[in-house]
Amino acid sequence: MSAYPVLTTTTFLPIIGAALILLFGRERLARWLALATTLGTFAVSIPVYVHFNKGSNALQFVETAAWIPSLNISYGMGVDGISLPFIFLATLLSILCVGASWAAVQTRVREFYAALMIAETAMIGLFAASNLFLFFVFWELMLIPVFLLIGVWGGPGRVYAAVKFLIFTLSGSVLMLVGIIVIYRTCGTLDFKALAVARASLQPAQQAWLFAAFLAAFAVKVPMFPVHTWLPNAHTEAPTAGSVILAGILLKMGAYGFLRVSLPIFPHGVQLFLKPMLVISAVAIVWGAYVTLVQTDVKRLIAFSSVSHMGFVTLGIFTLNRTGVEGAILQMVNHGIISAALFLCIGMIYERTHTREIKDYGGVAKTAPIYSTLLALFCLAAAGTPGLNSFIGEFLIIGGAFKTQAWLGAMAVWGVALGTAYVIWLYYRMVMGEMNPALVGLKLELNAREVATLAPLVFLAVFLGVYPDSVLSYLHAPVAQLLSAGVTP
Amino acid sequence: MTLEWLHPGLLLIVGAWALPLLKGRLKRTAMLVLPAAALIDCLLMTPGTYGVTSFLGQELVFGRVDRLSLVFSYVFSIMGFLGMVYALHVKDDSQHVAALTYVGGALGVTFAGDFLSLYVFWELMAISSSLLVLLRRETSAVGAGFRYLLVHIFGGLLLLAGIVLHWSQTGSLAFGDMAAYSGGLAWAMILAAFLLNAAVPPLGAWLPDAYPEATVTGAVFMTAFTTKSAVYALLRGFAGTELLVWLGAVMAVYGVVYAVLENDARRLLAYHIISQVGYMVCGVGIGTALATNGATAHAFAHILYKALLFMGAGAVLQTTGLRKLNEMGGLYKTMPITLGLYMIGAFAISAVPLFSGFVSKSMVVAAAGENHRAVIFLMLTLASAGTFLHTGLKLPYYMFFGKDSGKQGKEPPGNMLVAMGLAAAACILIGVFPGLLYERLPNPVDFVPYTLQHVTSTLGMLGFTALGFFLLLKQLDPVPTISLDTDWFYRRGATGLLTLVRGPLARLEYGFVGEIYEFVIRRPVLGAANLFRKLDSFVVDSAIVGVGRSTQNLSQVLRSMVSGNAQHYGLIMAAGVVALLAVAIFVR
Amino acid sequence: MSFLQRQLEDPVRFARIKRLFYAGLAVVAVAEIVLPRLFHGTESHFSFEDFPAWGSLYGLVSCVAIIVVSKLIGKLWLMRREDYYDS
Amino acid sequence: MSDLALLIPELILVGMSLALILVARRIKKTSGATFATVLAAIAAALASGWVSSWGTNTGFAGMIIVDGYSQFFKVLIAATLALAALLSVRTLEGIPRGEYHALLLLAATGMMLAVSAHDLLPLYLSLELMTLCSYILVGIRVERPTSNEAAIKYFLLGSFASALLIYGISLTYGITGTTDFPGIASALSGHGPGSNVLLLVAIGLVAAGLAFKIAAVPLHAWAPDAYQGATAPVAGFLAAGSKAVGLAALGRVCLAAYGSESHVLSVLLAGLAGLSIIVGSVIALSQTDMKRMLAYSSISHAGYALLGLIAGTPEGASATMTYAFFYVFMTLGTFGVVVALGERGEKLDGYRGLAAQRPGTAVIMLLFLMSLTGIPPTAGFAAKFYVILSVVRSGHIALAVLAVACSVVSAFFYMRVAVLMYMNEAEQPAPSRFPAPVFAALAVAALITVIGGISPGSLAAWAVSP
Repeated sequence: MSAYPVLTTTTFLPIIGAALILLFGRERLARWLALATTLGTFAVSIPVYVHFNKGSNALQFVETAAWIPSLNISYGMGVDGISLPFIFLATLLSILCVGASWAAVQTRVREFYAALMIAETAMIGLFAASNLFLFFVFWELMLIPVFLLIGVWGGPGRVYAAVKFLIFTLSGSVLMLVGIIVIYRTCGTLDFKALAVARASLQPAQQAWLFAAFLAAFAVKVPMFPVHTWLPNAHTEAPTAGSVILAGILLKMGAYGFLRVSLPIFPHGVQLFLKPMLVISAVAIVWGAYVTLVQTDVKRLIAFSSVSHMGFVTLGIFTLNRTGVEGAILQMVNHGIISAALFLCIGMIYERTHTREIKDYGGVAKTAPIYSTLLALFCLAAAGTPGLNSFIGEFLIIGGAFKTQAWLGAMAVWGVALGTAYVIWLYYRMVMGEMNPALVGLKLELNAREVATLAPLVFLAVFLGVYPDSVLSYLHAPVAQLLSAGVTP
Repeated sequence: MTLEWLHPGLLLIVGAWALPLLKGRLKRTAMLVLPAAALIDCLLMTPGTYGVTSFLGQELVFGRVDRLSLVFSYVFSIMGFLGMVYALHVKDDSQHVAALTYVGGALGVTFAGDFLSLYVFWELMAISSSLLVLLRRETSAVGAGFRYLLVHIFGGLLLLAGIVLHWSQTGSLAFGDMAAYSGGLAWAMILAAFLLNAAVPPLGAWLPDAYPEATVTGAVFMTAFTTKSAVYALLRGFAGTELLVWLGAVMAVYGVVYAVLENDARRLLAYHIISQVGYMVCGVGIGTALATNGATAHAFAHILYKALLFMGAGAVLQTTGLRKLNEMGGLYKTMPITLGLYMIGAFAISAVPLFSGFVSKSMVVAAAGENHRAVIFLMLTLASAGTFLHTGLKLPYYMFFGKDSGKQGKEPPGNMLVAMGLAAAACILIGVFPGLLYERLPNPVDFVPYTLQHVTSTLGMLGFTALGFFLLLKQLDPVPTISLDTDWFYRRGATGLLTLVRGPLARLEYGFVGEIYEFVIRRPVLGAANLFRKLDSFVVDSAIVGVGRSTQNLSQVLRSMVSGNAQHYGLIMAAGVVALLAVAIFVR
Repeated sequence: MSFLQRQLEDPVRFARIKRLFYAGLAVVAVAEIVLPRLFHGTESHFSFEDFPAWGSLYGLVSCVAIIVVSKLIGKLWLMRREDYYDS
Repeated sequence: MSDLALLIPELILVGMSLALILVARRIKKTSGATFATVLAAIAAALASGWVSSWGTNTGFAGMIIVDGYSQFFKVLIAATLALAALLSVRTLEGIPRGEYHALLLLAATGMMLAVSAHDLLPLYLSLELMTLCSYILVGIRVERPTSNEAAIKYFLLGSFASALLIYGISLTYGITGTTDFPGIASALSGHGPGSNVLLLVAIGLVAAGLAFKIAAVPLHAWAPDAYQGATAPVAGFLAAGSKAVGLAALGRVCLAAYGSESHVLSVLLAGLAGLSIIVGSVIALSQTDMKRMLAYSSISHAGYALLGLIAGTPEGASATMTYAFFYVFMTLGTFGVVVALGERGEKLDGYRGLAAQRPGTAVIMLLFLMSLTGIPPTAGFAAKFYVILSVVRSGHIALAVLAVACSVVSAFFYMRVAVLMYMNEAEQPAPSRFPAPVFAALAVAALITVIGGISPGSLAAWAVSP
């Protein structure tokens, strides 16, 4: 264990950076400050990975301090194998966001990076929180920065998208607030560890209601099928960095919530809602894939693909068997990497062409071989090509689904098929074939900064593809504990 | 990977990606050394299980070396070598990388002892081979390559689904004889995936669609690996499946029938791949020792002579730029060597005695006879007659003889001729010394191809097929040249059968896969997709957004009710107070 | 390679080639009927294989059949295709 | 000691107001009066602390009580007064400064008396003092017809409400023979709850009278017009102070006097709260005038604050106290921004593009808006957490869900301001730099809003219910 409160440091370093940027951030300085902050955050988080004990299924690096004594609510931090990958992802993607926005964001740079930093704090804190109150605080803290990121620096329809995002997410989370309060009222604590025991005092019926309340929050964030419609707007209109954060981390918050809150605390509720959850996950997979297929806007296409991919994740989670859940978590990481990478790629070419319509592209490969190669790699990864990271995740999820019910697996495979189709088709229309006359003369090839921005994701996509155990090994202990102690009522 | 065993596929794949770093002579050397090394690697192997790694709690076997995988690995690496020789002059690195990766994938499939590694290499083959089509970089080629890729990804997913289902049912990923699970969903899906790659109709239409569009050199590779690795997989998992007997037989005839109508040289040969693979599938289906031997042997021989034939057609295409039969003719003057080598291939495929086809095909036919499948026997024999008719007679006749098209072809580059020469030599070698091949077959062989009856009846059949061809040709054309007889048709004002044959029918065949793709995949999928998109935006979204809208409208209404004059306010208050009191009294 | 050319273009020689071809066919057919029976080399699986010159006949028949049938199929297809394109 | 000692804070305020009235004519510069008022407020706050440090005392024959409860609210009122005074510097052109501040001070005096009233009559009197002053304050901009109209409406409805209150008081007196809280409680403890219809009527009327002060639906009608007509500081003063006092009085009456009828009371309060939350937040959606929107928002906040009292338990009361405390600062802060922007701040459109012109102001405004919406980490979230917790404790989960649902609605109109500030282009020239006092007020409000969010517990020890 490291000497200093590593999680707290990691979590709040960005907000300090934000303060510095706001105080004396000239435009150039703001960028460098942001870069320094994100890199620093990543650096201080390193001890977590070094000293982490994979064997243990308990929260590690635990820090607690009295917060609201009158309610015996305490400030608590801690990570386990499930949250660790996402802290890594959050810290990494934040760096890439800074890199991606370097040239793209030219207006009100200070506020932009400040918002980005605050968002980073929220992301890290959410995954590091060891009690429900703190979890909720970070959950909501995420709201405003992202709202601003979308609404201020976004595309043409940004205001509608931002407000829609805000209202959708808030409507979910307020119900979660009531849920939290009810839990607190009944169990007298909000600490995850204590709740694992204290949940005994929750009646089955009560658990069902609580599950529904938290479902409202998580389902919107994931997003699950009927409440996913904020996502395409938000992802499409957001600036690249915003899309990356949304797709890379924010969507994972919901799924993480299921793992951290719903499964361990409301086993009865889970059992009650199991069927519907599986069904809407399967529906989300196929529905999302179909809708994706006919999108004409590149960003919108990738945004919709997230609906389908997150459908896989929730499907995996609610198979409630080791294969499925581990696959789901792995797939969360994979999707974080791939969708972030795809949004970065699209953002980079958008800066040159200023169009998001697929029909305005074509034959990009002729002038931008490096770009085309990288994009091909990420597209193949998104399509679940063996040897790249998504494959194992989808493989495990489908396996878990088949274990539960064959038709779920079939739906999932159908989703993969469609997924492959739209990704390849997208690539085919954008990159292959005849050069679109509109693109002639544009300098489409990536510059060094952009390649450097994508490089880590390329590495991860390949590395996790050939060596998924690097993530899975973290999951075995906590998932086993989750499934043994958690789900069984 | 264990040290005492080097995976030849890995060797090729890694080597392939190193290739672009090399330059000039060194690169050309590497291009030849890599497959040669792979071949030697395979030859040095001793049966056993190598390259075992544990993954996801499952055991992955990258090297299952036994007689069956060995014989396929031999021919695959030989073919890789020939292909590289043939492609030596090509400057486009990415083609070589794709080709070598493709060969490596095929070897990977051959040695895969479990489904997961099988799937990995399977997909690798699909992607790299589609590159061989795409890299011709013409619009038609890109389209065909894209369709090819989609079809194979679909097949791959079918396989994946089958594998995962099989895994979740049996808890094992080991790839062996699937007979035990016969009839199960997983079994069906895996079988379907294999059949798709083996180009079994109706799943086979991708083959004649894509191969003619591939690069000259790429096509040579493609003829060898995709279908034959599928045959290998079928032999491994589905030997003795009755369904395959009939599918194979139908397939053999189907290819022949289509070939009649074909006008594009390489597509005609592509149809004959289907026909030939039909023999192998049929052999797999019969499943007796002789039959599986036959299938294996035929795969071995077929890879070589079909490559030779494609090399010939490719040479013509390369030097003259012609692909339509009715445009060619008279090339024997300028390309005699090509003609000669091509004819060797043609004789081989037509199973002329002393050529490789004779010693392999006859095993399958004999196996059909051995367990008394008269209809199959007849169908296969008929198909072999048809094969000779087209590959041995029609194609060379129109390509090299017939009316001189005036096109001045010239012999292809040396490396191409060398490759063809080697392939031709192999065909004859196997034909003359069948033992060389037989002793490497999976099962012990006591089959003797050269019996009097067999030889004579084969010769008779071939001869009279030729007779029939020339007779019908005569009957068709007063002047023995193809283009003239079209003139003759026009002059006769007949409905221009041939123009129809060459117009709509050609279109039909080019379009065939396109049609399937259009009506079976694209239209329904996109239709559903559009429907869902509409639902998504007009129903799901507006349902949720509607709540917000209605709240705002309510707000507007309430706001308009706030009149602003004091008496109304007072009234509201009074009413409110009364209500309060009423509640207070009521609830007690 | 002017030899082959000469063979094919000089009508006299071409006629000779044809005569040789027919002669060859006759020889083959006869051989097929005679030789196996002469040397007891018959190992046929089916009765119909024992029919005299079975291979030759079947070759001829199947060749004709294939061409005719295929063209027929072609025709049928054409009809359908034309309707298809009109509609 | 003398009973007067208990009233030192009030006496300070009264004294200062008298002094201001005496020298009113001499005051030319605003800063003097402002300074004096702030000084008096601080002094009063300190004094109240000093007085309550003697422990709980009653005086004037038990009509006045000094306890932690009253002291809590007195400090709050002092803060309200000080902030309102600081904010007023902008809006005093053509207004007699001395009288203005004197009136503020007197209103504050009334508030302070009200919170430490331990008898219905002094409660009534002190509320009247507060209300009378606020009538004038609302109408003080004589040149403006809207201001006068607002004042008249406020006056008419206000006197209506006072009538209700006094009627309720008299009924209570008729039933119990006393107006003093402990007396009433002991008298009521005799007969079983709900047995006496007249008593229920009395309670209903008293509740209605007090609900008027906090502008709870259906006695809210005055608030929007009054706020719109009044100057921003006055509106803020009313929104904060009047609400705080009304809640304090309600809390004390419910717990100390009518405790035995807690069942009926909780139903009444639940009704008031639910209606206020819904009506307030829904109508606020379609407002275009900033102050009017804030008026409706204050109505819904009154509803949220009432949630605490429904339980009728000390925890509930302290939840309400916490809510009132944080609410005062966030609402005054919001009004402060309105003041800071001057004319531009009155209309919603005035906020277009503010972030580009005045990033700092925009950030502070965003903070207050977040707090009003109840998004962590701001005081508003903590406040909401406390009251909803107490609602859940009292078992009205449906009400809790309704409350949070409406907070989503409120998010819509609060965040619309954020949208205007951040996501629209500016149409008007950048506002001039605002004076130091306003800045100070904003700083204080913002600071407390943040601290309240980060460590909400800090207040809990202090928010002791009667």
